Amino acid sequence: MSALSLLLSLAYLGLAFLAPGALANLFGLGALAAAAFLRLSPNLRTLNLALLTLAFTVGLVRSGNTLGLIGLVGILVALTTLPRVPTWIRAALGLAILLISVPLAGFANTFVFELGIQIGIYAAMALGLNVVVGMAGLLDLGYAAFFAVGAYTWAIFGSQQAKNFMAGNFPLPGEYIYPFMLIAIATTALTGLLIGLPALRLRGDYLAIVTLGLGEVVRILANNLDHPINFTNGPQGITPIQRPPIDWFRELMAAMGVRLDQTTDYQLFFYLLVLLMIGLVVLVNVNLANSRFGRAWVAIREDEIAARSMGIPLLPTKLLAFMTGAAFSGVMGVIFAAQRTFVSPESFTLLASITILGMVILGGMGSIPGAILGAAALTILNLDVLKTFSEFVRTSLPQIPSQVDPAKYERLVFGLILVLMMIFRPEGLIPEKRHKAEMEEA
Amino acid sequence: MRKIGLLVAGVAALGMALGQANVIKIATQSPLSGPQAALGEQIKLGAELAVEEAKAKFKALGFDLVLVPYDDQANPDVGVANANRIINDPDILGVVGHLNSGVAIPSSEVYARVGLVMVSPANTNPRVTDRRLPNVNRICGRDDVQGPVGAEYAFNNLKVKNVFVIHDKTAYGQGLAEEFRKRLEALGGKAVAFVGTEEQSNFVPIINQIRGARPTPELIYFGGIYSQIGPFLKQLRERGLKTRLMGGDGLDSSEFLRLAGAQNAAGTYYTTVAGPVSAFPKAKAVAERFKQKFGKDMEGFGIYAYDSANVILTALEAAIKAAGGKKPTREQVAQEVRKVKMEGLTGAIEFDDKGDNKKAKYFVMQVASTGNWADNKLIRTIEMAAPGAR
Amino acid sequence: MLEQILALLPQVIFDGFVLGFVYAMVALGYTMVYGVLELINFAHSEIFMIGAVVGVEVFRYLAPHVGNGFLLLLLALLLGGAIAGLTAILVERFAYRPLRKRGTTNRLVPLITAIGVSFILQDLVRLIEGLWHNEFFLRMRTVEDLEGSVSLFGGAIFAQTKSFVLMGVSILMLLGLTYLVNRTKLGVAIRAVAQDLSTASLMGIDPDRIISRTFLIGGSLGGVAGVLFALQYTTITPYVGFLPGLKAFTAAVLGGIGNIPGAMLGGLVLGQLENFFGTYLPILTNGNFGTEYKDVVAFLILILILLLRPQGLLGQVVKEKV
Amino acid sequence: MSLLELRGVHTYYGHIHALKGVSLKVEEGEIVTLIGSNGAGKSTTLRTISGLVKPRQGEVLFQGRPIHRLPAHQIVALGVGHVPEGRRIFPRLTVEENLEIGAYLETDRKVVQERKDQVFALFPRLYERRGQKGGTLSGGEQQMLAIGRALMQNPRILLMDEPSMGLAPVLVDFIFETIQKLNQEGKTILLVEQNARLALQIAHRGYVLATGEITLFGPARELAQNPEVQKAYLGEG
Repeated sequence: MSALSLLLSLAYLGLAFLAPGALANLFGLGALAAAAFLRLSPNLRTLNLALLTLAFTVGLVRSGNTLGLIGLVGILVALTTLPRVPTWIRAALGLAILLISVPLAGFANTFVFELGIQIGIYAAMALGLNVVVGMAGLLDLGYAAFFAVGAYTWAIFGSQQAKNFMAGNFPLPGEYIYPFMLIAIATTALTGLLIGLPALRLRGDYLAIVTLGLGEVVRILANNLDHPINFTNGPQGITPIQRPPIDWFRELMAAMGVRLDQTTDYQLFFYLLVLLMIGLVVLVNVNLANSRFGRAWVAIREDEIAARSMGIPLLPTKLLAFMTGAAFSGVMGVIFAAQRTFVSPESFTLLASITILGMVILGGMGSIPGAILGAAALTILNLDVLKTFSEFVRTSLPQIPSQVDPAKYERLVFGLILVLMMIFRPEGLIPEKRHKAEMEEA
Repeated sequence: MRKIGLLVAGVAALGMALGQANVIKIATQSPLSGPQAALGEQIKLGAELAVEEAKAKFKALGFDLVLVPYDDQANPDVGVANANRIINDPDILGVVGHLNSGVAIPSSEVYARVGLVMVSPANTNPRVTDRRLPNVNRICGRDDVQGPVGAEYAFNNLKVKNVFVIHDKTAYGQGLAEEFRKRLEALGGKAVAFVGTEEQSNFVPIINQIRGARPTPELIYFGGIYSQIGPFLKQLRERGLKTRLMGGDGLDSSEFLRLAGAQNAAGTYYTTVAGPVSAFPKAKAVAERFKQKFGKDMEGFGIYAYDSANVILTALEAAIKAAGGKKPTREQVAQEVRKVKMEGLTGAIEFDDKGDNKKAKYFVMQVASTGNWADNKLIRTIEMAAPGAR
Repeated sequence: MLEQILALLPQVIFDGFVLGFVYAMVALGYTMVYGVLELINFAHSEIFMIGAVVGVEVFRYLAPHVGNGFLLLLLALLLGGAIAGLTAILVERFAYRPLRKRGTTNRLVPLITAIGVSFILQDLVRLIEGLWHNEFFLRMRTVEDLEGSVSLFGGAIFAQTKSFVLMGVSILMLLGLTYLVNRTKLGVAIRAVAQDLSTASLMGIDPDRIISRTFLIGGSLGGVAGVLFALQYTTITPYVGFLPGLKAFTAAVLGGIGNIPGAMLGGLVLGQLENFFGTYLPILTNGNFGTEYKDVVAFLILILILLLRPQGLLGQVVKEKV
Repeated sequence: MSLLELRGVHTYYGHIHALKGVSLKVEEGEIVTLIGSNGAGKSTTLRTISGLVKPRQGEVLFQGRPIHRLPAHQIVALGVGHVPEGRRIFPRLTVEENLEIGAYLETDRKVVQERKDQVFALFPRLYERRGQKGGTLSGGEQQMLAIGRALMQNPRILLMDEPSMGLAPVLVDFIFETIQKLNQEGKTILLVEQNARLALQIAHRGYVLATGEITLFGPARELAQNPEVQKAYLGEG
């Protein structure tokens, strides 16, 4: 077994050098599965994972085939979940993947950056929703509304848009984006308060429907507040939106010997920014989970009546969870607006809310690594796998009717994920420890 | 272990399609699924026909020409995500698309990062070219002409003063409706209402507003897509309102007949930037090939997509020659596109410094009562230069 | 302004009833399932959609063979109700029952499942219709018998035959359901299961069977509503269920969820509100806020009512189960 | 063959081991009482018999036939009537509907009417209240309704869970008289009671349950004399 697994990894490394591409990367995924699931000694497994990290990086750089990115995500998952891997190895390999492998791959194929950024944005939002749904057990079906509020907060002031309703010199210069991240925390938390104050008084499943409705209301407002006063520019959306100036970043990178061009500079910058944000968000999340509030949330999730009798004030505690989750998504909204330089109401539909919920569910409610994995899996599935598959079908099998085109059926895929997860693995792919115990009990 | 084997085998087929040398790809982006698929598919098929017909020529130059269609689902998020994929396929040297301005505007920013050229057969929103991106071009007209053309026809020829204006709350529909209203009011007419709606099925509230509007509207103008206007018109007529209807190029699909009912649709006026086959004598032969190949009638956007693809192909040819027979860079192709002077099916194509066609055509049409979209009456053709950027 | 409003009012109220009866019938499906399982059956909006699709297909295929429009509609209603009801049973059997058997206490689990089922059904129907007719928009075939129209009260109301049919069928269905729930053994059993599932099983009632029947009844009502909706508004898509479904659920909550007369009342109220604000918002706000805000108003009213009267219009205060 | 027999029944609620090998027998025509303190597993025993919870181990025999794998509604059909703890009246059904739902499995309307008449004869109060919603009844009336509802099934054995709980002394006496009367008319009864003194007075035999195990059993009169029972359950000594 050990020999076989090692052999597979080495073989993939060879393939990645000599014949990089989709096939080689598929082989690599097989090798990764072997390294993860076969019975191996801890040392050998660690060695194997390190080898595979190298191999996937090589494969990505040489071919730009994004299946390699799935491999890297897989290694990250293996690093977080497999037992008996030394902590420093986990940290070192993890950082190597995030800070070296992915950027290298990004230079070969900037779509990797795009995927990385989108994964990051969604992961941070999934972590936010995780506080609301996973920790506090409040089903929020209008989460994308907060994302919208965050995105519009910067979009309006980081573009000409604000001129429509106030005097001043707009767009604000790009560096204002940093204070605006803080402002977005405030505006989204305020929105969370406004939505939560009525909604959170309601019984559990009313909350779901009310948040769903209010999520729609926010989208409708974004779509219609171009009249009588033009706040959002309505369906036309807002563009161009200022990005932060990154001359310092270019110089820094140049000093480190990294040469950036027009297509990669902002991509790398936003990728690193998003990584940083995730780091912060995880930090906040972990601290919250272990704090007084975290325990109160879990208590409410488990038994509202008991929690109340223990003296936990329900509404304020729930509101806090709601606003915390909202704030996460608000910050990411700012980054989203700047990275895309365009926002329009169509990005904030119910489907977006459900997608983020799907990420939390897939990963495991309440689980921090779970939320990140869920975000990575669904984003890659949505942006890459389904589309690649569709392209393949359209170009190679044109006799298949276009009605069956896989990219059209993302809802079907989400639906299946939700239903199958609920029936067969309700605790998610990487269950939260507390949750796991309960599920076993039941 | 079996799982691993399945995984490897199952996805292995994927790899086969990727990675061939000396390939040049032209991408299309348009909605191939969902509400607006009928229009989007015309764009894809029009481009496909042009690419098919040019294959032999490019083979002689040493390149395999391939069309890669993308489905933007009429959604800017999907369009941008696709655009990010497109720019990373180095073989793609040109994009024909999109249908919706709301999708084209953010997606073209992505193409602009790598200088990938986009030639649009259908995006009429002024901002598409007014941003002066060097890679963005269109051969069709603009809403700030199309809307006024409709308004002038309504005011001067139909002698209409009071118009009930509706739009679909999209970048395209609302933009068009606003241009229409502006010109109408400048001419001395009146928009008795200016209503946006995302509603897809129940148009009763709006119909009641029309019924109650004072002064009584003599015309309804709907800036939107056939998928919404069709059912709206059907419900309007069922409720006994005979007010005439006018729309823009979003209505220009035979699907409109099916959804509104041929009888109800008959007599509807619409302006379009992509004229019918009957407007272009040269298009007749192409339309026959189209019908033969795809089993469908070629409609306006099919013709314009055919021309758009040919603009790119012409520029490609020039760029290949300039590069000494090698594969040109995307910038080179984009530069050549701006230099193109050709006679397409739709007439002379030549771009100004913003990427607008120097002389775009606008058509006023009326839906025929025969139940056949191709029979629609071409009332007038207007050729006009794009207005200067604001 | 008042004059403008009054001139249209009879028409707006009439149209509000047409829409309201659709909501009422769909709301019943939500409220019955909620009564029995305390589950928001998100997939019910897709059951409604399936009814509408079946209606379109029946008209498409049988209109050339069945001369009489009313007979045709009857067939469509029967088939639409049956297939929708059957789908509802299947959904319950394969998605919700496994969860119940596992004894999950987490209420999010069935709710999320329901959302998933809803998405699956939407895309399955889309796939089927795509392959079958290559259509995304399905248009109800026009049948002469149902298209007639009359002017009532000196032209104050313009009404179509099919609107009357819609209201007539709805009223019949609502009366039938009221009878079934209040006067039949099945009805008593459904109420018993809704009030106390485990004690009901001590009476010899098989709860699974009753739950299945509940889904069948609610689903059939939803399916019938779907057929009538397609007939009235002529064009549908695989995603057509979402908004009416959401509003029907709102109606059920408005009336007091779990409460059958409440759902009917809630549906009618919501239909009126939506049509009223849809028509009059531009007039009321001097053109500043238009028709597009009609759903916003509907939701805000829902929230307001839930805050002031959490049990809904006709609901009873129920102590939370401990 | 006993009418009802439990053999080594183990029942769990999640991780909680509620019954640890309970064995007991009820013969045709007996009143058997099950006494014990709160949380001893008395209700769980009844719930296990009627199928509301499934034993993890052991078996339940009714007329010699294993029934522990059957769902509750099928066990009812065999003739096991259960008057649940806390009455569990359907609050929004009328008294009459509550009774009719008791006879859910009986399809002959005439038989249903006859049984209803019998119940009304037994509890005239219910007849007076027949159109009222179950939730509006007083505690005693609800208890009558719960018993009447179970009688509507015409069960071979009646499982009664704390019929005296929360009732005024007069009513308690009335309920116990009714139980005796039913027994004299031929009903077999398994009675769970907190009020051990009263229960042992009317029962033929008794079992003492403590933390999920049977600790003592025997004729009711002997149990009532047992010093341990007296100390623990009769408040004497």
